[in-house]
Amino acid sequence: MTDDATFTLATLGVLSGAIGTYLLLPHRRGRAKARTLYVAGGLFAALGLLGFLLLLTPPALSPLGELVSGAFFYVFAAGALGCGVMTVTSRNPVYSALWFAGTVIATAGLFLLADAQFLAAGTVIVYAGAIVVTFLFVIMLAQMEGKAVYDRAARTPGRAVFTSFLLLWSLAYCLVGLSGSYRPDAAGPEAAAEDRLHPGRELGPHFFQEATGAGVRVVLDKALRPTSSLFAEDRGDSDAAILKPNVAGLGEALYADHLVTVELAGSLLFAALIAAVLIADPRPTRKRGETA
Amino acid sequence: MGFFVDNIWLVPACPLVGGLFAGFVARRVKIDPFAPVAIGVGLAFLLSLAAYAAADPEKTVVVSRWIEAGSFVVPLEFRVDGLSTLMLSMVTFISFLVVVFAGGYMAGDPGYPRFFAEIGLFVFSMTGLVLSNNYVLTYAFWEGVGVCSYLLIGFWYAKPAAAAAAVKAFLVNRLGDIGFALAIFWLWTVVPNHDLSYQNVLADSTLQSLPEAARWGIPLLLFWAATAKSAQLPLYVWLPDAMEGPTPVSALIHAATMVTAGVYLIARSTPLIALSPEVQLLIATIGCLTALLAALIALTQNDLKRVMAYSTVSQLGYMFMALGSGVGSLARLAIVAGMFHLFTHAFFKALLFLASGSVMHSMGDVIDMRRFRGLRRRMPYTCWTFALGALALAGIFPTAGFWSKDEVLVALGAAPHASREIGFGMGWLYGPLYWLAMLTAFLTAFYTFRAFFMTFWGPEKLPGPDDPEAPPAPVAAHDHGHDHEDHAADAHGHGHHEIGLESPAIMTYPMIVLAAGALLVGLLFGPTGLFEGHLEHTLGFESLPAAGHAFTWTTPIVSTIVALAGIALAFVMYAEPSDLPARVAAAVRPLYRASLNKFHVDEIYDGTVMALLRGFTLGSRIFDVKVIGGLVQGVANVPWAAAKDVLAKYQNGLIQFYAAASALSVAVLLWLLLFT
Amino acid sequence: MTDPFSIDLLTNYLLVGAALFALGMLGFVSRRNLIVMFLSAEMMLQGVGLSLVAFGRFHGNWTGQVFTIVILTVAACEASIAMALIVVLYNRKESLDVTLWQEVREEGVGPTDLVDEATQAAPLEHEDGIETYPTLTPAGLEPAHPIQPWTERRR
Amino acid sequence: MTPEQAYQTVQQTLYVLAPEILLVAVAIVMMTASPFVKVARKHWCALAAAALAAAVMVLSATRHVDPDVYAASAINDAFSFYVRLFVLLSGFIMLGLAHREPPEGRAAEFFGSFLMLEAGTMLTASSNDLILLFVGLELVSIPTYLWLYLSRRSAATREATTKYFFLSIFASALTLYGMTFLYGAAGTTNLKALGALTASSIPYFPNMSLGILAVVFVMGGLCFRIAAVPLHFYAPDVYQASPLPVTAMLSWVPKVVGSAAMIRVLTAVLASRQMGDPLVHKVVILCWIIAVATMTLGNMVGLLQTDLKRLLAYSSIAHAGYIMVGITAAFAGGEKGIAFYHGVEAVLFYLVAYAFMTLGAFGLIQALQTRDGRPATSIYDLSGAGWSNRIPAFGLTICLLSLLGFPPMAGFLGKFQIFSAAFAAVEGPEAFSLQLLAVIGMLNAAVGAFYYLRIIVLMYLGEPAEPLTAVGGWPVALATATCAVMSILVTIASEPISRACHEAAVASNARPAAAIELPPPGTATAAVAPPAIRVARD
Repeated sequence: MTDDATFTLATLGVLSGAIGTYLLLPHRRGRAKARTLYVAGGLFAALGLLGFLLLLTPPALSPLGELVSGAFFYVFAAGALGCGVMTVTSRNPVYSALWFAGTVIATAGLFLLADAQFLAAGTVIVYAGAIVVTFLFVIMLAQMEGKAVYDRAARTPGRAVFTSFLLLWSLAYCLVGLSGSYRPDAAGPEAAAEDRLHPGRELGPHFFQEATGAGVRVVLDKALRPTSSLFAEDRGDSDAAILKPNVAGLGEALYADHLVTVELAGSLLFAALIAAVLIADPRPTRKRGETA
Repeated sequence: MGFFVDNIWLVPACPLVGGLFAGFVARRVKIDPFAPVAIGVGLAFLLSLAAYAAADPEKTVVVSRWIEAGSFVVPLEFRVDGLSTLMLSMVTFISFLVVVFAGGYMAGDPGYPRFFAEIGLFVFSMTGLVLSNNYVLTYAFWEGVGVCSYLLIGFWYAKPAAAAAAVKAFLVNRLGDIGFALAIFWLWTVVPNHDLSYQNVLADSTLQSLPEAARWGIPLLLFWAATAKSAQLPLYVWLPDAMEGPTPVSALIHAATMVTAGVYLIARSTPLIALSPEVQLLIATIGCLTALLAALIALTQNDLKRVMAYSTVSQLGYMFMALGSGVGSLARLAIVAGMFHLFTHAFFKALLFLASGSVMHSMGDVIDMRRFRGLRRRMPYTCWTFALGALALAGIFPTAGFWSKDEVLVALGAAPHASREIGFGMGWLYGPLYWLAMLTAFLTAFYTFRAFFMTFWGPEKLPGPDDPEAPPAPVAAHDHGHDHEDHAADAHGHGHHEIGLESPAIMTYPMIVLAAGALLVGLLFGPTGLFEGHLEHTLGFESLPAAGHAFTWTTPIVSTIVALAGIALAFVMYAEPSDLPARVAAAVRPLYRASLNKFHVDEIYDGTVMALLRGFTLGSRIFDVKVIGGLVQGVANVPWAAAKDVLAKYQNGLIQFYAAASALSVAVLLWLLLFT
Repeated sequence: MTDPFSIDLLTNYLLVGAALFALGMLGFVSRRNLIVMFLSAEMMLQGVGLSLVAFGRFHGNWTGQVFTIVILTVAACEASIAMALIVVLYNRKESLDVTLWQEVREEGVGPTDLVDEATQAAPLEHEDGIETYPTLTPAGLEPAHPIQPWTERRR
Repeated sequence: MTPEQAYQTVQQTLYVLAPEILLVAVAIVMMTASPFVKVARKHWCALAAAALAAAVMVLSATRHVDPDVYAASAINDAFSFYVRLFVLLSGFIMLGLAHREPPEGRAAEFFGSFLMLEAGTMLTASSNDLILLFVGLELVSIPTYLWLYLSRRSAATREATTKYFFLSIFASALTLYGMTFLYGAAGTTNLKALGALTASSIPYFPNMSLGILAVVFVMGGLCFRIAAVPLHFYAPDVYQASPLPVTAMLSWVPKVVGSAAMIRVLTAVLASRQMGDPLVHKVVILCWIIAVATMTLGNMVGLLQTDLKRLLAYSSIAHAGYIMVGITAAFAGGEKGIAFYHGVEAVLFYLVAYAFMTLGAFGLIQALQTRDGRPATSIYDLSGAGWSNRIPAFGLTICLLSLLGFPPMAGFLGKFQIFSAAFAAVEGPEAFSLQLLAVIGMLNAAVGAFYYLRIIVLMYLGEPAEPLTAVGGWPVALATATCAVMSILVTIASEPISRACHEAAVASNARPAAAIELPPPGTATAAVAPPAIRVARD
């Protein structure tokens, strides 16, 4: 795809997505919107989503494995974004929470496709399993009477849509250019630099092997240890990199390279626990008559 | 002698110790707070004399390494050269006399110890400012004197006018400080080794290597700073209001010493300023316009102290005129002229203020000249010392003012020629400035003697409650229901003694000493070359061109005639109140007879010249209040209004609005960075 | 043979991550329900996590995943505090509306006019829109009441 | 790297982080023990102080441990040592101010979370890894929520906690997104390695837009911590609604965390590039805008305030602007690094000065109570205090003069260094914009002087309000006296502090050993220009 076409597509996609989302969002003052508006909004949002998906680079048609994983990528991406839009636009917080669970599950699917199986499971358990469920309880407790006016009214939807889609457009613009900038069609000295970043060669412990200067190599050898690599050291006969077993590799990375971080994250959880308990504690904090 | 010079830090230290002692300890150990400050300042004066004798352009004394932060090194270093010792002696001498005077004047005021503590602090800051050998150190003391001035103007803080005047003075001075700070930063970036000491900045090699923009930019910024501290157009507005402070403060800070700090700064930086004749012309022009404007305003003031305040502004304008005329070969002459006028002005203006204070003291805090008259019999010392001061201010031979004003005018008169020598095209503008300065000299003589005659001449009259000019009802500042001893009344609270007596000896002696100074210092230092000879010992002076100027008779003769004309006119108009012709005739019968047609002349004068003058004065007043005051007020109001009407609106307390505004800003910033 | 995780695939992941981030931001600034706001913030973190995992996979190290796990931990911490806080806030005002918490603000700036909004809000029942298809209606819907439910909820 | 080396690195990292781990451990013990044992508040406070003292000792004992900077996730350079030391010392002052703040039953949690947020601050300063740094940031945030809410439960604190919490998670998300791109650009989270890679001839910010994304989002998130525009909004409301000791903490701890993180994550990583570099150029523009907007907003809205805490909040925003001026100068530093050092050094020095002046000001306001036991809230409460409470008012005057930037107070020297760093940052055509920044800063300082002055004027020249009583006992007196005295001493005895700042600034930019072997810049860099600087697609 040419740059111009990408640009136009990105702009159109983001624009129609913005229009769609705006139409789907609750009214600023909580007025009911006509059904046609919702239909139009849904259409525009779907169009925007479609345009956005077209922006993505399609997978290779062969081998079949890649095609299948590519197809799944589209399914999960569309799912995540669609559920995301619904989370944001639903008038009922219960639905919002459920759609959010959908987003999480779709994201977990994307994690799976990126060879992050443990994280996929972890995300679903933590988010969909714990956070969403508890929040559902809170919503149910808080809103037994049904949808409240503040759920049917959005705060400055126009400005919010403008903000986030301006951001999305800028981001998309940068990120689409990212892939284009690595295309190996450049010549001259830049090609040499680019080669290092060419797909497939920059991976693993040999990531920076073509790096100029021994100094950088020393730095990289220290910074990127074998424990932190996704790939097994031994490539065997094949040229392809072999991934380490997921949980074992991740565990190794967590407890060899990031031990202190993990421990301190644990203390963070403890602090949060105490904070939650104390904030929710209904007892009065001060004896009567005690002053500041 | 060497010991005193090496320990020159004692000069600021003595008043500081005295002030601290007066403020914190004196009451507890039952010592009059006046004593330690007087002793401290007196000691400082004696030490200054020692330093005066040993002035050397290269002599510096490092007291401590004050700031060392990376490449930013500011030692606490003092310079003992001609210029600084001159200022030092003058400052400490005048301060000593004023402290002695204040010992009588302030007696009985509830803030008595505080007053002397603040005076001690002021003398410390001022001597530090004069001595420091570094722009940053100068800046620090510059701020210090600003604070002391603020504290002393607001000394009677219960009086709303005093509090307002104090704030006004501080704000206007802060405005000027920005210019100084900018100049320092600029210098810091351009001088070698980031060394801001005078010997480095003012060295020839540094000056040669300055970038083009800095050659005029830094002098301009320094002058900006000077306009605020030395009350020049457009930042002079604070000085007349500063008269809300006690009279000794007005005499010391707002006439003789602090306000000359700007002049000192410009004189000190002359090698730098001489790089740009355009800035010099600007300095002279601003000085001249200030002098003229202030003199015009002074014509119609009825408040004796305000007359003196405007007169101070006007005379400071004279000094800047002198400094500004130092183009080309005149540089050295100009500094000598400017500093000489500063020097003599300190004597006679301090004298005039003290005399005014004496009058005020005696009249029970009444200072409106329409409410008293003919005091020369009751207050002979005050009268005759005032007369001497007035003569000096008018510039009558052989008083101090004659010699210094003459030098200023000579420098100004020679400036067009000197400009032509260095090929400065706009130099002809100095010609008109010279004649405007002459006009100012006439006005000066006139308003000074108007004040003199209105106060001391004519039939005797004392302020009384049935006076038509008296304020309708006494304003009481006591209505804030508490009786804390530290809160003074609106007038300074010394006991209400009988009105119309001569001041006590502790007040008259300093006036007599100053009067002697006003009479003699010009004669002693001017024609003898002592003054110029002393300034020779100043850093960077030898590199300035010195043109031997031919002595001409024109300027002194013209200026004397002009001044005499002013005095005569004042006499004709004000020596007698028109509603009491008989007594006036008795008092000055020969003169009265000689001008039989006076009534007629008066009418003509009133119809033409005075109307014109009134118009001018009114215009100046309007300019002062509306344009300048409005400008200052406006500048102050813009941020306030912008904050209130625009920025504060966004603090609406709504979390989502905050998040949305932040997100929008981030998105816009990202967009800006990506696509520009 | 090259690694299948190419730069193009990385870009795809990053784009999806960016879209999730932006959508989360949209929800955070436009929805007034405290819980939906929090969920939107978590959606932003989902976008971050997706980008991190993709970058990690692209560069061939675990760091991205480790970072995501730490983010997950922090998200859990935040969730627990948010829950406690929201329950406390609800107990005070009987409402999850974030707009109610704007008592502290600049002097002279008025609050957002809640009454005005409430009167203009659409009635609760029979609203047309995408949510009219059969759904699990929240239990305990009150019958018609002389006090409008949405004003009642503003106690 | 062999497993032995990895093991050794982890061990050394643990040594380096021993003070933090000690603090966290004591905090956990305190919080856990709290429901089971009954100990008086002052004993909990003493325990916290003892933990701080022990941490100081541990910190000095581990001074020599020096793990490999490219492998370890925490380092022990001069920057980390001095910042941590100062944070610990300022912890005593905050403890002194807050010693009576928590209710009896909550003291253990209160002081425990204080220790945690101290540990988080220190962690941020010593971390050499994006992940650890993020944990450090959160280790400050989460106890802060507790602090905001714990000591008093009123509608105001509830609202303040809500505001701070929601905006904080929003800011965290921004920071994280930026960190993602920082990691993605070079494939490592080790900050020194990131710095070395950016400095090297390899175009490791291959696509400049990745760098821009990283900087914009990280900066955006950290602006929340230091209360800079555009994420400053929370500050006035939260300050106003919180109890004074909490406000004092809020005005200082997040500022040092945010500044340390900015230096570690952004300036030190990017400073190896020159001003001519397009990325650095854009980053300087970004910081320039933030600095100007922050200073101007803080000072201008500050003019309107009559509420003391709100006024000091805007003052805090304005000071964040001055810090941003220093950060801008640090970015503009370039390869020669001279201005980088000036910038970072000035920021660090300013933080030291700021700690004393802001903690002192808040502490003294806290110490002055009206007769009905309410702390002074409006500036008019202080009216005439200069005569009725001479000593506290005098101390407050010193702190305010220092905030105002009055020579010879600490604030003056701090501002002077910041502005001179900006003045000297670069040469050539770009110098103008930075000098303009310094000029705008000075104008701002002049405007800002007014509202500090207003308090001083009121205290000395105002009609006396109802008399105030000084409360708080010796800890508050000692803490505030230290602040006031140090506000002057920092200038007079500036030498040790500025030497420490200088060492820290140099250390923060040091990329030892391996990076030395790099080919000289100019040879390879010129040949291998970043291939993908495609900002505009034309």
